[in-house]
Amino acid sequence: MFKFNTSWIATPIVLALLIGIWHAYVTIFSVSPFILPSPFAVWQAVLVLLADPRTWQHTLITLYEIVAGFILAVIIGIVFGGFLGKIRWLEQTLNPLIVGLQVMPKVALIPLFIVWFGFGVTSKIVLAAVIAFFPIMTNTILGIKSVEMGHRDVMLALNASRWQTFRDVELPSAMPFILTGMEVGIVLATIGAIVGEYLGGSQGLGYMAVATLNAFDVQSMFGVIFVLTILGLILYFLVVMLRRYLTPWHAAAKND
Amino acid sequence: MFKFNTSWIATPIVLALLIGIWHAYVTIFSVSPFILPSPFAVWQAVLVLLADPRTWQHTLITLYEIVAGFILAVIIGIVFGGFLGKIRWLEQTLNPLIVGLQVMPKVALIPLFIVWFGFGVTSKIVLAAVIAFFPIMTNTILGIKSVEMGHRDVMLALNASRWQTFRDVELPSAMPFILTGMEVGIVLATIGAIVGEYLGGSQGLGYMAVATLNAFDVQSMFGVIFVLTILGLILYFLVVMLRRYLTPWHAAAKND
Amino acid sequence: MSVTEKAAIQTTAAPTTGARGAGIKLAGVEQRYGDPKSSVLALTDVNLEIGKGEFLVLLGPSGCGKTTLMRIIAGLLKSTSGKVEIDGQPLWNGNRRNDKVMEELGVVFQDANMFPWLTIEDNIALPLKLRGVSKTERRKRASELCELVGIKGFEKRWPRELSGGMRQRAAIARALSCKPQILLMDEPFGALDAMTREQMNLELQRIWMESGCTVVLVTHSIREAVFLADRVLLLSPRPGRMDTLKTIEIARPRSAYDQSTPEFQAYELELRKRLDTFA
Amino acid sequence: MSVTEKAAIQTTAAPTTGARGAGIKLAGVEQRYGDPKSSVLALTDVNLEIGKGEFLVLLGPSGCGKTTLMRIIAGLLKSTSGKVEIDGQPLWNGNRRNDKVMEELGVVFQDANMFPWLTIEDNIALPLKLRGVSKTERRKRASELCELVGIKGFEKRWPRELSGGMRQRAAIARALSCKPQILLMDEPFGALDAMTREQMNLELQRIWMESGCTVVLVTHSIREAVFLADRVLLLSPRPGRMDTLKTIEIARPRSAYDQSTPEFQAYELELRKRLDTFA
Amino acid sequence: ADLTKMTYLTPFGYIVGFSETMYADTAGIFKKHGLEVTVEGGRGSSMAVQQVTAGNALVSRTGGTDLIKAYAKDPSIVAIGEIYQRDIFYMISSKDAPINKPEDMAGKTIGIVSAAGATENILDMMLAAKDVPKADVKREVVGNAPAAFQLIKQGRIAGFIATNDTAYQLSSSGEAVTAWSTDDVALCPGQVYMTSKAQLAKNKETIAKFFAAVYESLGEMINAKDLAPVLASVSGKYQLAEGARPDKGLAVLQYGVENYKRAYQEKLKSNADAWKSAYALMVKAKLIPELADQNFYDDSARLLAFP
Ligand SMILES: Nc1ncnc2c1ncn2[C@@H]1O[C@H](COP(=O)(O)OP(=O)(O)OP(=O)(O)O)[C@@H](O)[C@H]1O
Ligand SMILES: Nc1ncnc2c1ncn2[C@@H]1O[C@H](COP(=O)(O)OP(=O)(O)OP(=O)(O)O)[C@@H](O)[C@H]1O
Ligand SMILES: [Mg+2]
Ligand SMILES: [Mg+2]
Repeated sequence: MFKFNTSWIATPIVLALLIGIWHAYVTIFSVSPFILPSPFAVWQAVLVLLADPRTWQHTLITLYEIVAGFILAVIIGIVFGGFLGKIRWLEQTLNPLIVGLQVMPKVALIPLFIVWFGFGVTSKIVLAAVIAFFPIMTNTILGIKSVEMGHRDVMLALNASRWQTFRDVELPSAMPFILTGMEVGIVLATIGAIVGEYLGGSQGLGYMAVATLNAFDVQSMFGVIFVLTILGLILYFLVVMLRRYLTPWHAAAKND
Repeated sequence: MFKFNTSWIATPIVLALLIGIWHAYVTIFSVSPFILPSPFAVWQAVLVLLADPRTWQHTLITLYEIVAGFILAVIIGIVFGGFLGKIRWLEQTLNPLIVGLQVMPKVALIPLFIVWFGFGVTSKIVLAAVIAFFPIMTNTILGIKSVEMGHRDVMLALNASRWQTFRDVELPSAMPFILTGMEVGIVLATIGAIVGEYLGGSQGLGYMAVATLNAFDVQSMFGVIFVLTILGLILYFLVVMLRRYLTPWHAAAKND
Repeated sequence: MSVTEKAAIQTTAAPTTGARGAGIKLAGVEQRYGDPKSSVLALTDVNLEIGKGEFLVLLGPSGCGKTTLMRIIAGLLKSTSGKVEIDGQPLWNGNRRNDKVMEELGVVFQDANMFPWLTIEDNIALPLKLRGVSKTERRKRASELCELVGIKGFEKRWPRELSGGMRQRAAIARALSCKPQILLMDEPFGALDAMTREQMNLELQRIWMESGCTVVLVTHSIREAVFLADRVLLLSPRPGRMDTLKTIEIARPRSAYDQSTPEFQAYELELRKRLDTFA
Repeated sequence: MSVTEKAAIQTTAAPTTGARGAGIKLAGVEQRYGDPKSSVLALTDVNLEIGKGEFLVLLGPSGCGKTTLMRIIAGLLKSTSGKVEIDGQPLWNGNRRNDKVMEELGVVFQDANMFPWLTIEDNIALPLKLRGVSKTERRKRASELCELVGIKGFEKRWPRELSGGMRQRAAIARALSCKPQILLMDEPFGALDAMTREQMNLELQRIWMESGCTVVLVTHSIREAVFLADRVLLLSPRPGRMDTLKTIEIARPRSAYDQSTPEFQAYELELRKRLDTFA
Repeated sequence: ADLTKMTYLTPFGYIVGFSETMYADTAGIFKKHGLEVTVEGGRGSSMAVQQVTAGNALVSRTGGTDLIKAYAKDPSIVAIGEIYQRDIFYMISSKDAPINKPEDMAGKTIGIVSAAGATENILDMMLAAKDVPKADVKREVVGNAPAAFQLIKQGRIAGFIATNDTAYQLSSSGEAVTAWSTDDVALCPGQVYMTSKAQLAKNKETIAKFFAAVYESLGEMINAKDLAPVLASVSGKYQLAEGARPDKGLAVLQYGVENYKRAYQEKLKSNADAWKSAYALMVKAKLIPELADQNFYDDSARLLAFP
């Protein structure tokens, strides 16, 4: 990913193309700046934002919420996935509840979250964790179920304890799966934190996005969204890089 | 999943327990019904909703949006995942853009979506598809990369075309992975459709949820959310059932 | 042979070549696969005592249930009926395996089953890790074992960097790492070349004689069976039954030259003839 | 032998037992693994002509590069240097494989590589499916092939329901399904029991003689090599080089009894001696 | 002396329109009155009602019609003083096809800010006031943004109801808009302070101190010759949504201070006529049932502050 390769050239080209289309669309149809500002206006807004130290404060808060929520989701996801992957009746018992929690529109819970966790970062961390946890858990379960029979046999023959089997076989076997879940998870944690900020509190980039929208400053809003997207991308690629370090032996890691 | 087993007893028990805790919490702390109505009040609201034919109309619309968005996401996710899993430079080129699209808070795009696709179902279908597509694509790529080397060798030796290799080896190999992505995807499609309804238009359960909330009819809102959650659960378990039919040979399918 | 000798089998006292190894006792072992209604009988009526320190070889046509029997002895499969005792202790208490008994087993499978995320060294030392042996000690033992099985210098490699035969040798090293009392091997040398295979046979004989452990080995090679075995158990095809139990009375240690003795040839021919009748 | 005969090897005209099979020509083939800096030389200086319809057996110690050479001939690996020609046509045009040449190859791997999502029948008929043969025709052919390799009755099973040996037989059936001009087999019988193995050897000889295809087979068994081969190529260990190329002049068809002739024994001994010097 | 801690929740984030409390905080007026106020940014009426009843916030601010509607569900909340005495909503349409009165809306689609929210209520009340059947007007959620004007141009809607800010934004960006206050048709209490009855009983003195401070803050803003220092003080602590504008929101503040004048003169007094009118229209529009208990507002804390 970070070696020099064609994508270093191709991605910017595709990007430039898309920005070109955007610009042309705005110009040709003379789209109102209240709906879609031109790329240049957005870029201007980004520069203004980056020059403002408060943007950085908000960014740090959002970053903290995402990372904390994500780490929580990873820990809880692997622990739950580990148990549910091994204990079939527990999976079947809790699965509908977990899926229900996942499907349920969290907006309803925000007032409760605020009552429980306050207006600050905690409610957003919880929201990020709740949303990000699901794919990590699902993939952990899949990973554990996909352990090769031969590998299971070896551990059985060695009379390994459940914990040893988990640590030495199931977890590493499931690692490529878990990492894929984490790749989806970090994206969802980002969405979770932002939605949380959208719906309550007065800190973070998500709040900035609503605030600028409410001030009808659409180009600043797109600027905030740009910053958010970059933040999300950086986090995502950090998780992707983890793959190389955690599964150097896996084909999917080699091919990256 | 649909054989008689312990989970048919255990799940209701856990559920009853949770409802008990909810009721106790509401009663003991005398929580305002504006924040969290009692389970009985919510049940009452559900009954009222179910008796109203308009609820069913809204439900059908939401269902249509979710299913259409999900199907779109599955098709696009598998096609993209198929190409990106096989063509390394393309993956590297488009990946940052796709991740960016995923991380980007879609709320900003809703006004645009409405301008482009109108108030109706189309904008929600697009939103559902955009959100659900990502985990399906990611898992398709992982699945294709996880194809056994020996299996690749067989197809190579048979001088199979790229399409044949995809159809006969990569797709079936990746199927357990894709199904896991679809399990996450249907949940996200549900969220996408609902968020879309929340933010624009005047149809669907998501619209009902905001409308009841704005009318301070919190117990009806929880009722709507209950209906939504049940809808989401049904869809999710339909996707889970697909696993049996599509991968009868896979260990994870057998264990279900 | 066979049918007439069968009666004698049960009573034949197991020879006690070694001293330390544990004995195995199988009584009325039967294995069915599949759900009760449409089940397939894979193995039936296995009654066998394997002496402490004995070297028993399982021989038989493909699909006769050798792997199945091996898995039953290894505690990987609870036979649908019958009893297994190791060293006088039942292997199963109801549905729980007897942990103490399991400690004494080392198993080599038909596939190498190396863990791709561990280096060869760590793969070999895994059983030691599970028993809480320190890292330095594990390293030391792994490198000794690599030398023993002839893959010295590959300690730090990933399994995918080794050829199939080398991986199988690593699997043998792994099974030996805990100095098991009972070594169960399911066609361990199937993936090795002829030369290494002969070497490994000699090596195995030496290890077995030194350690005095009990060995049960599955093979397709009649020559290998005669060369290694105290007794050879021939299984008949589906459902697998004990067909012939032949004691090989060639003095130990046996060398490669013993293979050309008429005595050796006679054993080989006898077994081959019996095998041929299954066709 | 070997060193002195080596010069003669290049000029030895390949015998032309069959008529229809395609010939293979290797010139200066060399294979390095790993990135350019720290690469390992696995195989070097392979110059060989395999005649149309010839039966060539590759023999050599573990890790000497037999699989590597096989993969090069099968077009699965582009050798780091050297040329491969099939029937006068280069296998590679730059970095593209020559499709027409590939059509003539059938490959059996060391592992069965059955696709777990296809029944045995569908696994065997897969090559036919890729060539657009109709479903009924495929079914028919698959059932014939199952009978040929001795797994009749298992057509509708999943691969996981078969024993290792049965899966390998299915793999052979798969490779035969397209009636290839060149059959490449990497230790195809390693997982079979002795008896089936001998049967399969006879079967393979018959199929080969009937079809007149060219066969390249990797084995660990010297006996198998001598029994099947027109010529045996012995590879020396790392880096793999052509050590000995021995023509086996025993009349066809060969029967199991031929194995006990002094002539057969002499070939076997000669190869074994040479192999032993590699230790 | 020990400061009394309390939380105030704004209707929606930190915008210039809510600067009376933010300025009272940054100018140290709350402290002068013995209060330590945390000003949290809210997200609309439902959050205001929810957090006030939960006791997370002592006081919040919401629209009068919202309060009546919530009161109809659960009379545990109460208005305690008015801050804007006119409703802040405007009916916006294009000059080319203007909507000048409720009758013009019949058979058209009208944009609203949120489903069943304040704007939809006001729409219904306006229609009820002129006896236009509810069903004759289709509505779509378009949000509170000038962007909705684009939908008028596209012909997707005929007009929309939004806040005065939106109207101001559109006209100042040169769009050909027709905009009029909904109060002209449906008189309602504008923005009111509210709390729960339980908290009012328990913390009346704290609320009185809060009112006194807000009153002082309003006075300072209204009497200031130059509002720039006021804005600078507020935006020193609170990142105002309008802060990204070239004038940092000064024009919005100048415009907003006008709205404060009546509340300042009447010391946040509730306007009984507006409450009566709003209640009658809401009943007529079938937004609420007829209520026996119509004690929507309670001026006791205000009277304690301004005897
Ligand atoms: N898990 C299973 N489910 C159903 N049938 C099975 C299973 N495992 C083995 N069998 C059947 O049981 C019989 C014995 O199988 P087993 O693997 O023990 O044979 P084997 O002697 O080891 O064969 P090989 O020499 O080919 O490895 C075979 O007929 C096989 O088809
Ligand atoms: N992908 C690879 N990367 C690096 N080294 C490899 C790779 N494949 C094979 N080798 C090395 O090349 C050499 C030849 O390997 P190859 O698999 O061809 O041997 P072989 O003769 O088939 O052995 P065996 O009889 O054990 O199957 C070995 O030393 C092996 O370690
Ligand atoms: Mg077996
Ligand atoms: Mg090999």
